Amino acid sequence: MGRYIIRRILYLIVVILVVSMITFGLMHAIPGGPFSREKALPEETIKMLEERYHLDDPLWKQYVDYIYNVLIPHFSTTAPTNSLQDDFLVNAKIGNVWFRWMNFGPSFKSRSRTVNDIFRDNLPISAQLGTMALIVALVIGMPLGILAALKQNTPWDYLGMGVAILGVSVPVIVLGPIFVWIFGVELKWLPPTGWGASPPYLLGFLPSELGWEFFRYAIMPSIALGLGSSAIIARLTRATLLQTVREDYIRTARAKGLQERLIITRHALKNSLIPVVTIIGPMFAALVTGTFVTELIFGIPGMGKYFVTSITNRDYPVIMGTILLYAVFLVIANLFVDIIYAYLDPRIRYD
Amino acid sequence: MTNDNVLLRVEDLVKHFPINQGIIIQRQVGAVHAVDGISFDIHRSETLGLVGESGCGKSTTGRTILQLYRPTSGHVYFDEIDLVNLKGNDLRKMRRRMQMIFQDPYASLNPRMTVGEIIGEPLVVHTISHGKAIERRVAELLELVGLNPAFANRYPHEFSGGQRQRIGVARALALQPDLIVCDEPISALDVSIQAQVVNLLEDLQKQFGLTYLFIAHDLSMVRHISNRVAVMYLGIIVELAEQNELYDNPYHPYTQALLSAVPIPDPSVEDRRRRIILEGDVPSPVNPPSGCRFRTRCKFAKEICSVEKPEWREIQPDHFVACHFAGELG
Amino acid sequence: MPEVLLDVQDLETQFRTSDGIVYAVNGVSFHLQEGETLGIVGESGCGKSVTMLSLLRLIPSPPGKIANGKALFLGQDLLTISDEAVRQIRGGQISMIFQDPMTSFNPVLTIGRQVSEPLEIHLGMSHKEALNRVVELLDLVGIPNAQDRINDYPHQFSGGMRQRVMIAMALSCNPQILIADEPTTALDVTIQAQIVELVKRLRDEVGMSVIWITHDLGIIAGLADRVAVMYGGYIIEEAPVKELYSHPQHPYTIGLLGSLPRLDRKQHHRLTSIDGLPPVLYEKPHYCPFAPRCKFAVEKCRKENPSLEKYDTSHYLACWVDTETGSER
Amino acid sequence: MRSKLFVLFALLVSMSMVLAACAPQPAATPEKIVETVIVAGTPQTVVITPTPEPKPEGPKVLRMSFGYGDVPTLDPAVAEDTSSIQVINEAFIGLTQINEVTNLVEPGMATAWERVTNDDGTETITFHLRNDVPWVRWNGEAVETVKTCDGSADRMVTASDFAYGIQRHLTPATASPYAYLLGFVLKGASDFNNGKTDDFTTVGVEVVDDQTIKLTFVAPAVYNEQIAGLWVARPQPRWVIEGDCDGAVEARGERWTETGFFQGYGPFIMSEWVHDSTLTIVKNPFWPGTDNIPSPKLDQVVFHMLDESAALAEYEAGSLDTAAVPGTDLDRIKSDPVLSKEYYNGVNLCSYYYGYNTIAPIVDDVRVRRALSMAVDRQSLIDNVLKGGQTPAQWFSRPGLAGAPTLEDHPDLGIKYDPEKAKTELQSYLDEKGLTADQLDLTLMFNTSSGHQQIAEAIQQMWKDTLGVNVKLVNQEWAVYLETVKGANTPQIWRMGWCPDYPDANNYLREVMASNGSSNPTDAQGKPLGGLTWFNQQYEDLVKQAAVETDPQKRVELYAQAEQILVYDDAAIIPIYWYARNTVTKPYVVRTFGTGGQEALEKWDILPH
Repeated sequence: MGRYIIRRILYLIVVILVVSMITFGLMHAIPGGPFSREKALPEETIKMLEERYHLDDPLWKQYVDYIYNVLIPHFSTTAPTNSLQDDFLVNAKIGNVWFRWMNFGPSFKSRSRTVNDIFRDNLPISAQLGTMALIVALVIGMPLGILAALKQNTPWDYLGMGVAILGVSVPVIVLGPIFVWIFGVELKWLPPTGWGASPPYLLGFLPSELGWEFFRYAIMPSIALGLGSSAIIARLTRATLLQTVREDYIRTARAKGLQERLIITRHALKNSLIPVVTIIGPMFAALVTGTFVTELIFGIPGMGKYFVTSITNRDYPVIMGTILLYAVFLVIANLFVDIIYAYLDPRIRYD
Repeated sequence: MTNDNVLLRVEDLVKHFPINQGIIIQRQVGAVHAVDGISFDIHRSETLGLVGESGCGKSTTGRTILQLYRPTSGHVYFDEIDLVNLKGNDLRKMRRRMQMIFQDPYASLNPRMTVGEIIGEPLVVHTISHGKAIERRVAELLELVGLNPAFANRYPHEFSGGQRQRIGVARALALQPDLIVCDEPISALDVSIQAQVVNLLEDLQKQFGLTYLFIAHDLSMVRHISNRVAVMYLGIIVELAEQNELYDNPYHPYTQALLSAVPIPDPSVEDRRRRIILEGDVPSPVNPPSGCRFRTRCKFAKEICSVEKPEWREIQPDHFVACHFAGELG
Repeated sequence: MPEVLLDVQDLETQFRTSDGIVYAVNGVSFHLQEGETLGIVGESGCGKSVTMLSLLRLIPSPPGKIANGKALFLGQDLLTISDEAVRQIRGGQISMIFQDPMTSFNPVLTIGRQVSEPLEIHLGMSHKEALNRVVELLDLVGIPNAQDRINDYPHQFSGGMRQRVMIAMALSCNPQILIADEPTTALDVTIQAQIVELVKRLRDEVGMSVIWITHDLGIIAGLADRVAVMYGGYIIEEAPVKELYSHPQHPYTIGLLGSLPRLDRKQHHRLTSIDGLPPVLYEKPHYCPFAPRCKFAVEKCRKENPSLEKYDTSHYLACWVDTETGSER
Repeated sequence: MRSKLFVLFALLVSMSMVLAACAPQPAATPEKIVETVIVAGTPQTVVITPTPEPKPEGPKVLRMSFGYGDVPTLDPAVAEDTSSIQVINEAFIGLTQINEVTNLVEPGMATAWERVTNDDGTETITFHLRNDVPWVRWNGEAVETVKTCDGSADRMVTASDFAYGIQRHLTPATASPYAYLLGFVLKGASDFNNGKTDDFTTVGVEVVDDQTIKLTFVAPAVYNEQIAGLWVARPQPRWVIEGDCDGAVEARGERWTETGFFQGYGPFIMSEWVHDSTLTIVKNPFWPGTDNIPSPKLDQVVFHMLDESAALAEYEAGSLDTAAVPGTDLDRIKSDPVLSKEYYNGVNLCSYYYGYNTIAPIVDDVRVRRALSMAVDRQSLIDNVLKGGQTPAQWFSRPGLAGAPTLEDHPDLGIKYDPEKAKTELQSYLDEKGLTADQLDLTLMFNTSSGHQQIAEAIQQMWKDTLGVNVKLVNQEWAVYLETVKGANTPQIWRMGWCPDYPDANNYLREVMASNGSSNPTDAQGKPLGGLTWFNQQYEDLVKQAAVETDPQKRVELYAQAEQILVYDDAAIIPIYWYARNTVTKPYVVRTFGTGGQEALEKWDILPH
């Protein structure tokens, strides 16, 4: 297993290199640059800006510099400065040497922030929202799917699957404003917008206070965001459970005289979880990063919008940072899935 | 010794599947010794039966002969041409003369192609015929294997297992091959259908002078269809003889055990039979036992069996066996 | 006269499919005596497995449905007693082993967990007691190092070993009836021999009755006391094993035996194949289901369905034709 | 048309006076205050109905929205967007101040200034600064003054701070996107900014003493006073940016605008900036309060960074005190009995227009350009598509800007919807070319957005109905679109909009439309590159002349002539509409409505409610 994890981490580096190269190439290939303005900037100004951000270097050098700044650990004896060009995600003092790693560069758009600032301030919120949404998706989706499967072709099944279809077909962009309107504006039960946690975060990503105040803000967006996923999980759970209960070993369990309850809980559920676990990895990555619309509707200061606005702004470091983040996230999420796999299914062993 | 009558000669054929491991650079840490040095030949218009239990390497042998797997070492002479050294077009030309029928008639037919397309495909690939000529040939082949030529436009799922196997036979016959490797062609079929397919194969052999390598685990059926039979165990052939000779005078203890294990559909016979029950399972082909492969399950095994590889010897005219004590055992 | 353990009468089972109702079992009657081994032979789809699953009410429902019949086990009808009562019998007094020992075990639970379940349910053992018993049982069926292997998962066993485990599990509660549903079909011939020997030995030691379902007439020949041949959801012939093999009367039985090559025979004769395909019955046939493939079929065969009648002492037959003369009976 | 004419300059100029009238009577019964305000010669009646309810006095916190997305910066040296400038305007007062409603120049940090035209044609303005404004910071609990290194005194805002601010802004390494604005007017600024010299003394900035600064401009233009007061020429705390007092004050570099480091001196000071979420400014008690920049009545303003729809929901839920109304909600707001009373429709100094590539086939003929322009029924577009109380645009420079013509003075200036004349013009072209209208191959391009799409489709239909012309619509993503429009492959007709950097017609007619304007780019030799691809010597002369004309009346006439060339004689653009702002404000908020995109929050108040 350890060997497998090491291999996956090395694989991650390959992913980063490939993804960064493709992104870098595409980003510079599309027309329009970070300094395109409605009111065109004078050539001299653009030159100044390009010099500042080293955009006047040859592309290969820009790429190599970028990879050097992001991937290669730096060691220095001087303390980190406040410069935006000198912001590393990892700063550790070992003896009197500073170990510094992952400098994603300054944002072009937010002139006093770096990509790392965005990771530090906004990513935790997206992670919190994504986690809550995933919990919602699982808490709603799995019981619904199990219920529908066990009561196949009964009103329970139709109800569950009806809810699931609704969840898939009503997107956040429709559901969100309805939630805001009903629970935020009309009933005033919950705040229409905002997020109940702000920096600094516990361990860098957890809300420092996990109280009612946090959940008051989190409930609506988590449900709005998680409902679509819960529908997917419900349908998948139903399908796999229905398939599992037709397996030979379920028949064997019945032939042994096992009680129905035991058959479902002990024999069927764990097996039917395996495909569900498979989609949880990419789903979590999508829930954390693909939250642009949810953030917009619920006014959540998360990371999702940077995936969209960085591209319209041609904010190169943010584009690179967000896309690499997504790639890393996806690989790590899938690694976790693999580990859970190995736990759920003894036939799977990695080495 | 050259024999004009030999169509296929296999010499010291070895096929190992490497087992790789490593974090970035994969290095080979072992190999599955699927086929570990076998030699035999097949005469024209003959059926050679190749029997053995699952995992013994009999299917790999068939595929390696057809160069679907490239052998690790050894030679496969087809009409005195060594297939192992052939590449590209030359190999393609030779492949036309060798076809295969697979075990699973469900999995081996592309579900999105019509039966006509499946049977006609080899003709198109090898640019044998075009357009109408293909249609005519497909109809002819369907008729030959006992299917209605009008079925050419149907899809595999519309057929039963036996019919699908007939389609597989028709596809194999399309290029008028000399050799057909039948890889467990009947084991997925119902009892009453098995006989249909076997009879068809026999009829076709008579009609076209086909040569078969018939791979199966069903010893009764192998005995029925084969002229000579080779018994495989863990990557090697342990015994090879003319069918009646092998069944009447098995020399190798494994052959003896195998034959005794086959039930005979006759209670009066069954009552009188003495079974040789082998202990345990077949060892792993990754680490095959030293010396004689069978020694771990052989009740006659002696010191020498673990030390020395038994010689492949002709114990009777045209009866070969690989056992140190063949002929000395009760 | 030995006691009749199981008496099945007029069992009918149907499946609702997208193509219509499939009539899988169409009025099957048989009985099983104490200490007896009954072989049930037939090709895939003939209804032999469905019959066994039906009488233990293991047919998935929907789509399956037991439409008619009785299955009297020690006087109580398995088809009408409560779910709880039939559950108590399953794995206790009547247990089953299945064809594919790979898929019939739960891949994510240990062997110890799975084999101990019947002991806990039917004998009320604690998990620990049950595990001790499991080790004994695995020893009994010839699993080496049983103590170490109870924590292994099914995929860590070879096919033959898995089937031994399956047998250990089936026998754990000393059943009166063991139903073996093609238990050796997926195994190699030498392993098959091991398993057959094992079941024979245990049967004789425990004294249980066995119903052995198979498509292989060879296995049954050396194993069963009595054989029933099924076709199209019916038993079409039933006789003591020697009688059946020496004097088969039904054209299907005759064809089946003729289509088998014999290892102990030299002659290179052509196999007598049965033309056509086994039927899938979308309606309950009002004629002999074998008639379309039968070379003896006469007019009556295509009009009326023969019922299973006494042909000779303890030889029963469902056929209108005398195969020796070729004339209507 | 005329009957429908809106009274454009109907603005609440002297809200502060109104406040003065009602502030002393917090518990008064509802009262109607009628104030007549005269702006640019237009009388307008303003009615305010405060409904005060007694409530224990707490801190007065105003909550409003900035729109979605983080505030890009609070650094005057690099700011370029309205939200950044809004905060900067409250924290750093310029030498001069532009009234948020009238857009007239008022005193800022300079109480008085003198303009002198030099012999070389340049102009020097001597500004006399206040001496009573200390630098302040938020210490986490309260606003405190910033002390000098020895701690003995407050750091006061001085002329040197202004000089430093200008220098930092112009320094090439700062890479300010707006440095060119100073470069355009301030003597020597362009060369310094372009790195031709690194000697700041060559720039027309001279610190005479702590309270006096002299700025020298390239020419005596009217807008010199405006630009001198803009965010491009504001002080920045050098000691925070670069460090001071022998390291006792740590250098924060570009991060000096973050929470905890930020310093300012205006009526409000930033106390907390939660990126992408909220930005809070608090009252600076040390701001002395002047006639036009009073000491704030609000204690705190919280800006939420919310999408317009989300902000409106918060407003309706009572969590925001004012919010913009998105177009999709206008009908609902207007028909709601409560919200309609809180609704306000006013001026926003922006223009929406279509430009022509005047050398592209077909539209290279002025008759076609004029015909298409006259065929646009602007009022119908506003009534049926926009629905936000916008004004049909007859020309480009939005009335309300200094120097811009007004509809009152120039009712017939420019171009209007005239289907008959449009048909005649086009027919003349078609006859000459021997073509029919449906043979004309025309393309209109806009940047991808549903709003632009709707407008383009409506105008496409108008062209079809009136002229029988089929115009293809094409859209592109914003940054790609900018390249396309301003490059060699400029489409025949393209969309653009403009809001002022500083409220003067020069910022429109010269900086956008004249040769090498932002919509009419040229290369270094003056050869047109794209956009309008248009050059008219007479137009160039007019806008240059107007820039230095000091007589306001004459100046307007010059711009009027230039507009006539731009939109009618040469018809290089199709002016479409002048923007409006749509806002809802809670009845307990006393406020003014800025027209140039900025609010003077120091003039606002919250009544007990």
